[in-house]
Amino acid sequence: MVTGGIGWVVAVNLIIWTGLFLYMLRLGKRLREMEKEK
Amino acid sequence: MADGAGRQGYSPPVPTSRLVFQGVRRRFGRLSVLEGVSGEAAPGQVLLVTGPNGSGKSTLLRCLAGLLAPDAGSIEYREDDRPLDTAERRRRVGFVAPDLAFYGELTVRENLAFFARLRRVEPARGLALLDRVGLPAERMAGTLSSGMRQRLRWAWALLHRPRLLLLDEPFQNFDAPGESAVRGLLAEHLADGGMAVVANPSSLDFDHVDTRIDLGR
Amino acid sequence: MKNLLAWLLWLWISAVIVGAFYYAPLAMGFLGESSRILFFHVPMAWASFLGFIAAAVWSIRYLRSRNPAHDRAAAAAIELGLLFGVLATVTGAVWARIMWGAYWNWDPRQTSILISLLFYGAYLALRGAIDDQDTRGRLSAAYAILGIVVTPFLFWIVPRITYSLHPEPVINAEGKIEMESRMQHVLYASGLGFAALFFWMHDLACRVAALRERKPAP
Amino acid sequence: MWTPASTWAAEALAVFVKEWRCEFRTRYALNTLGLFAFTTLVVVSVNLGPLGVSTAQGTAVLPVLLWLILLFSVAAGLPRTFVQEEESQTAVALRLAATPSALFCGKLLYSLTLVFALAALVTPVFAAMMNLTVESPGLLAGALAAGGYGLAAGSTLVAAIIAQARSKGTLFAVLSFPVLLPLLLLAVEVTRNAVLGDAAGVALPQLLLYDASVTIAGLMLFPAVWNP
Repeated sequence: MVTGGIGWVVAVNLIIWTGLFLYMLRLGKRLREMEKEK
Repeated sequence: MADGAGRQGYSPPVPTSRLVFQGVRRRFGRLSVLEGVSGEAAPGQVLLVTGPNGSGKSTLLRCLAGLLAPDAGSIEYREDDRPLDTAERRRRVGFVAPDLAFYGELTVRENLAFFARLRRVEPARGLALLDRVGLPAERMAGTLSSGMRQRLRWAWALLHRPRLLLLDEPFQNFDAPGESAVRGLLAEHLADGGMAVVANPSSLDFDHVDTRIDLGR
Repeated sequence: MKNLLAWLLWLWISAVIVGAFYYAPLAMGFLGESSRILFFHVPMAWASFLGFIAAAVWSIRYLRSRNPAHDRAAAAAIELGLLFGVLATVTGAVWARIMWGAYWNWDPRQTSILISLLFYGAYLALRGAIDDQDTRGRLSAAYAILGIVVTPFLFWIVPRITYSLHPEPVINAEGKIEMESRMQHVLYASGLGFAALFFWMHDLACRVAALRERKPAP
Repeated sequence: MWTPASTWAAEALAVFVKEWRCEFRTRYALNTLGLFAFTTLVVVSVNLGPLGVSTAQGTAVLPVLLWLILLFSVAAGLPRTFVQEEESQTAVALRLAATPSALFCGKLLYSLTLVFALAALVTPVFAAMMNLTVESPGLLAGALAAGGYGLAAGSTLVAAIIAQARSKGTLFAVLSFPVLLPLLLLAVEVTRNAVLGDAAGVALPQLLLYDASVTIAGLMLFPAVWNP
């Protein structure tokens, strides 16, 4: 398996996915706080 | 026609029909128009709803008629001890309101004949009501004056002999004969054990008003 | 607990990403590595259908309960359905470019997805054109339910008609090609991952919508 | 409350009769549909007519054009059936008096007669102007009937939906075209088979199934659309 080219693609995908994931986690936390305020 | 007997002795001639509404709330976007309005009406009784313009009188009547779903609160309506759901209530009430319009392309008689078929009432009933309110049967509904249109609304509302009348500013635009005709019809309706909820900006010179709600802020 | 589930999902989809490139072999008939986009294109289309079906369910619940939360849920499900639908169309076009040399060749699946996006785009236009919350909820719910009755016809009729328009045999991208078991593992795992992602995003979207209504979340 | 069938049908019929009586007094829908259909027809045939569309192209293109003319004419003339009720505020009286399912069927019947009248007028003229020879006219009539029915049923329900929204005109096209697209694809195919004289094939049963589905969806959804 050629890892060079594909390796980069996989790495970029993982980074994007982790970024999106962390954003959603943070959004969830902020929403919980705002909901507590109500 | 107003009977002099006191209220206490009055026993309704028909089995219990009753309208009871509690905590009716309705808002349009941010504007809260009705904030928990309650009231009731029993046979032979009139519930008068007063309040300045924009206080929600029309909104309350539209909710009672089933033309508008309240955000919260309950509306219970029973005829001869049988509770009716909103769809049934909607088609059983008699409703008079300024924004009620009819088919301008049809004559007065054709309009009433059409609604008589929908209401499953004999067309003759329509013609009889036209005489009572004094409306020319063959006139195009689009050419009626505002006073005439109000008479047509009354004739239409009474077509199917409703038990409950919901009247939003019922006597507007009337001349003397028009008003006396419909007051007669209303008195008969109440005498037969009918109920009425009347919305009017100011209190009305009514022969008998049993309960009253003031929506004024 | 929710955090644990979230991180589990993170792990799951990361595994799918790695698996898509290393675990699953390239079946014959596929050209080049980049056709691995299949493992993401197909689940996105599934997620889009999931969104539209979920919206119909919430719409039926709204018509019964008249609970604004159900109306918000239906709207959020359709918005996400459109998002995944657009992503599926884009990835589908990229894949078509690889497999058949053209971004758009009226492959039956492409046409069906496109028309369903038109339909649900119209749903959003309808919501935008009604002010009263109760009326908006009622009419949108009716249209979303009509969608579930009408759009399946698209996926049933268009393939038959488009096939007859294309004389030469068209490789049906998903179903017809026998996929090796390992490829199917990755594909279905990815499908599950995207479904979980859909519901998580949907939950967040509903809570945002609820807060915007200045009312506590249901 | 259970409504006996006879009076339910009488109600639907009363709505149907009212629609036509109002229509004859104003001629609004007839004018709109008729004028729209013929202007589109002329525009189309002027562009294609002189070119003398060869029969090969003809069978592919002309059925599509015919159905597009019908679709756009329907989109122009049909929404009025509910939009007019809301705008002239006669809908309030109708909501209080009519049974929703009977009202829907009355309006559907009216839309049906409009669409059939339109198809009956436009198709012969279209065929003549485009010198289109139809091998099996019976199948063409079937395509127009089944396709026309679907156009009427889908449009009636969507008209009821947009009547209570803003920007009704544009909204009707945006909402109804995706609904009517599968129907058009089928109707065009059956029409093409009719022109070529082939068998109806699977398209006709699918078309009828589509009509049935839209009608059932309409009957079930209309009460929720019509009443608050």
